[in-house]
Amino acid sequence: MLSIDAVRKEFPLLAERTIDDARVVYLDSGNTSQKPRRVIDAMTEFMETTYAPINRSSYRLAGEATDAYEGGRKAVARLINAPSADEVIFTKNASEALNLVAMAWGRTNLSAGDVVVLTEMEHHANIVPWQMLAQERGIEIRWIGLTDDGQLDLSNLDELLDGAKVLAFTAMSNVLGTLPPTQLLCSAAHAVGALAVVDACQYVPHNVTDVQAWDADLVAFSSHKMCGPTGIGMLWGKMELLDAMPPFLGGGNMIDTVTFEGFTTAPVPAKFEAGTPPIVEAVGLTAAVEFLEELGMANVRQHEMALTRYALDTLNERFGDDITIYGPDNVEVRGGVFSFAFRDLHPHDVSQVLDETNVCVRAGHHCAKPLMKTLGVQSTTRASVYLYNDEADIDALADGLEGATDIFGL
Amino acid sequence: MLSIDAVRKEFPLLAERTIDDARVVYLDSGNTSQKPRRVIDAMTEFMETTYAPINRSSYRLAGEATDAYEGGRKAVARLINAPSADEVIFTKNASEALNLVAMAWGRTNLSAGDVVVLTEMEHHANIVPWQMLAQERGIEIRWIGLTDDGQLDLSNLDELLDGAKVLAFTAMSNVLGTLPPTQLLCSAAHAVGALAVVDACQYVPHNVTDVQAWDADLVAFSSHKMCGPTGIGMLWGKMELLDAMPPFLGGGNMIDTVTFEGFTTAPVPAKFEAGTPPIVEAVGLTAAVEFLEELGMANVRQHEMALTRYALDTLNERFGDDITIYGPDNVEVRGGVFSFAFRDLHPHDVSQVLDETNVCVRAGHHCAKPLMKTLGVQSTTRASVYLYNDEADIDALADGLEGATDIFGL
Amino acid sequence: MSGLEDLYREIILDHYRTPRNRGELDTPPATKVDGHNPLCGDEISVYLMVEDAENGDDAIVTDIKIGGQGCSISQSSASMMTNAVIGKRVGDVRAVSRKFKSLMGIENVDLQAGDDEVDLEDLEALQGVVKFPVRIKCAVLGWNTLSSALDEALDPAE
Amino acid sequence: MSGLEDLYREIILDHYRTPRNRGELDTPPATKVDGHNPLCGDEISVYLMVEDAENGDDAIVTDIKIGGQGCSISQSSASMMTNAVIGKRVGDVRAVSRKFKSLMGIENVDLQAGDDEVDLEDLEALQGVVKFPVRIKCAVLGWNTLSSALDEALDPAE
Ligand SMILES: Cc1ncc(COP(=O)(O)O)c(C=O)c1O
Ligand SMILES: Cc1ncc(COP(=O)(O)O)c(C=O)c1O
Repeated sequence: MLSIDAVRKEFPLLAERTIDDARVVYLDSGNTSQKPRRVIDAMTEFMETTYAPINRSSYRLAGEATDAYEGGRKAVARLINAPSADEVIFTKNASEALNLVAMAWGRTNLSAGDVVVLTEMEHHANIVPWQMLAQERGIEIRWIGLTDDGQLDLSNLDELLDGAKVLAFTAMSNVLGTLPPTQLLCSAAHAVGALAVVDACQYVPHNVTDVQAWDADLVAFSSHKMCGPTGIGMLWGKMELLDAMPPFLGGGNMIDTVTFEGFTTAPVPAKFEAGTPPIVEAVGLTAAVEFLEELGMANVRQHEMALTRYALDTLNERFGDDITIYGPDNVEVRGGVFSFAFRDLHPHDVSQVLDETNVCVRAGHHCAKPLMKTLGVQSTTRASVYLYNDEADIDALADGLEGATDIFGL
Repeated sequence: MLSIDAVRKEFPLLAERTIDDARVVYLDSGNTSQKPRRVIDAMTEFMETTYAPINRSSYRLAGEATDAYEGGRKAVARLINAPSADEVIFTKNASEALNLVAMAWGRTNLSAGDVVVLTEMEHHANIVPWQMLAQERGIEIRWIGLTDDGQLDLSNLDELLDGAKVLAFTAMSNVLGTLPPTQLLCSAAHAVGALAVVDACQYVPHNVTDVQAWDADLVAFSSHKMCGPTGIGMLWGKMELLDAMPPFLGGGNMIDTVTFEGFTTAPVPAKFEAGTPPIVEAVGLTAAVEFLEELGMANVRQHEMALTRYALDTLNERFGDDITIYGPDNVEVRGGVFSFAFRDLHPHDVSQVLDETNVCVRAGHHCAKPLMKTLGVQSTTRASVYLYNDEADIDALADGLEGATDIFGL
Repeated sequence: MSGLEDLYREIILDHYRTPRNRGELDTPPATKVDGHNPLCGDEISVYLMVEDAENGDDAIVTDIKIGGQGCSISQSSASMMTNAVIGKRVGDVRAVSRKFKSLMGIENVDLQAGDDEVDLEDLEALQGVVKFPVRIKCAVLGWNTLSSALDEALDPAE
Repeated sequence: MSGLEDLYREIILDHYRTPRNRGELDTPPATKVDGHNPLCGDEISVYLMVEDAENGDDAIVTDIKIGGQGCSISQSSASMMTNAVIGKRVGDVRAVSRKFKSLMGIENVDLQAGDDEVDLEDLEALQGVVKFPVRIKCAVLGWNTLSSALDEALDPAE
């Protein structure tokens, strides 16, 4: 198990920052995570001692920098059990990775009438790129619906997948916490010859990830949600797919040669990394992966399962009918993301009142407006936990909620 | 004038890093620049005390982070004299900015047979996106050639621009150092109703930039070349143009609303910033801009002009016919980038020998292969200076070259 | 709890609990425009009646009603807005709007001569919002929607 | 200057100054493949004669010539390569190639049983290159081009 006191000491903002003389109770990690000391230090030290261009210059300093950057690829490959580090492409965030898939793979392989299947609990990042493609070339989008407890309704999966070319789905909902059966969905997609695209933004930071066990085709995720820096995201893909895809952005580094007449592309991963990449960020990400590996992702998951159980029980016991928590109750099929409605209060006001005791949660549609429609709400309040949260944080959330009605007197 | 001793002390890598017990003579800033202490510190401090999501959550910490991120936009707008900070879009690098232009503006406004005019000294980042568009929809690319001394040959400009829809050009060549007449080119473009797109990657870090005086339409540049962090680039554009352009990448933050049926877009700049942006990077960039403002860009340019004169004279005097330096000799129309051929030595070998005395230069085609063709070479050795370089660095370069033939005995 | 009290002044909570001019108007003759906050999904509908629209800035806002849902800030701001504009000249409504947006710290507001003297009355109570960038969008949601409604009412052809 | 001496061993400079097997072969019967290094623009042409191509791994490399330009590392590596492959079985050439690439620290080289015993001879001198990631690409340029040439020579239909 994790020792949260020890873990939290590694996060300067959580250990030292105060607002109104009190510590910050950070419950917004589904949005973005805090950064441990060693990630900050790795970036600092790299900029102080080793910063140089990568892949372009041949002096020793540039060699050191190139090795450090490529080290990030290896670390990420290890974390998700990718067969080869060359299959890891660095993007600016997960959204770029998903756009890359929709644009580079989609433009090549999809035409009018082709079917892409999504789920009703996708993040906008896994919806809008496909809708842009739909605008451009008239593909059809079908949606996997939800059961009452916020799981995917797979009863008509065969029907939805019939004739589909792509199944793109989240491995964990950023609103409901739901963990869909990733392996099953990948194999269902393959059974009809469809591509299996996984949005693993919320999954990789919190679980043991094995892209080979999933047998996924393309997997997108973000550094900033897994203790790493902003400015870097990842697309992992099967080499033969990446190889066959045209480039996405054009420019330096992604070319084999350029003449006045045209260009040819470099091998993967360079083919998808136009321009100067996030060099310092890859170094910070390496430190983040090493941090996660030392804690052990199985331990992280175990800790969060226990905390999720505690949170669901605490909130339901203390607030009964005054609170509606969306998503499954079974912690085996959900992660530590709690979206809820509280009395008649608007989520913005709930979040504002919680902020008064430094409890940081998100209020809004969480970039999942179609899901809000399915839930029949305009927005929710969302608390989300990570490896540095403990029961005291959940208690602080509950205490904050306790005071909320006093103010509004509704 | 700049006091280089004082300036260099602010750059930890230059002040403190040693290889073989000697300091690093960094002459590869055309590639990427070193980072001053205050940029590193700003990023560190932000991650330690203020890191949070931006634009999404309403607690105070998120408010602080949002203000810090938006502060980056204001700083950049100031630096280039943009009319409004909302016209500054953060991308991952300059390459993404140029792809955005070619794809979002180009796909909307260009069709088969339309003409895009480039120059023979463009970086691949301002060539390949247009060639991708040419592949996709058959636009025609025309090239402005060069004079013998590496300036743009504008003798047939009218002819080249005849019927053109876009003129996209670099404000400073990353190979020759040439500074084309930006204002003249923008007005020539506008005279035929063409869009004026400026690749200002090499210009903004080294000169006083005034996008309004240029009357440019869209201008791309990169943080990492101007003392700022990697992972963030900029596109500035006239608001009415940006307003009329469709989005580029889809996802969170760039939407107004999303339904199962489709989406509408947020106002500029959010429209072009899908997903979690480079938050920490924007904070570092703010510090970089403040650093440049304190030094004064006019002083930076003056220092580099003097250093350029010194470099051209030193190299020519010491090596005579053994060296060929490409580009103009007049420092009024060139910056501190020196590409050269040295005796019969291959640039890789020159760079390797220089590395032995820690002189860091780049050898290769510098992401400008068409220009190499025009110059009639396969590659060059390139030394490039910045605000932290001085005459001693140039002397070190010359000393290093002195030893080069000994080894190869050619 | 000073920050919170500064934000949720009693007058704001009063407008939130008992919103003024809630409801609908028949369209036509009224103009209806929907607005929403892309960050949280809040939605608002502004129903606007303008008399003598052809008079431009001298036309009169004779009635306004608010529909939709939102948080205490967006709802109270819209409620106070209705009080501040009913019966006013369009030119004066625009001045209040500019003054209020500049109170909210919105940049690029083209303040005009005379705007200084505009009295925001109850709306002054919303100034605590400035400290919360995300909530500023809530406070101005009604006002931005009203702007569109005014444009549409004065130039229905557009 | 220890690092540099380690890189530019005398044998390397010798192959650079006096490259072996430079020139061209008639195509056909020879196979010609061009390779280049995307990072620096260096180009190389490999002309390859294989006898009894239908024998696959048992076919014999009877002649090889090198054209193009490059730095001391790419040129000397290609020159040494020609010496290492002339007269050898295709299967043995592939083994040398694997062994050399693994010496260069290239990952994903599928070393096979027996590769251990391959003697790289002069090519061992290139091991100093490993410390310079960008130069590794120079050292293997000729070898990658040779690989393509072998594939083409053995299966011209492809
Ligand atoms: C002139 C020019 N344009 C574009 C670029 C591309 O910039 P980035 O690598 O930041 O995308 C560079 C730098 O590599 C450059 O020098
Ligand atoms: C499920 C999911 N997908 C995609 C994203 C987008 O990630 P990013 O903002 O890093 O592009 C997020 C996070 O915002 C997410 O939670």
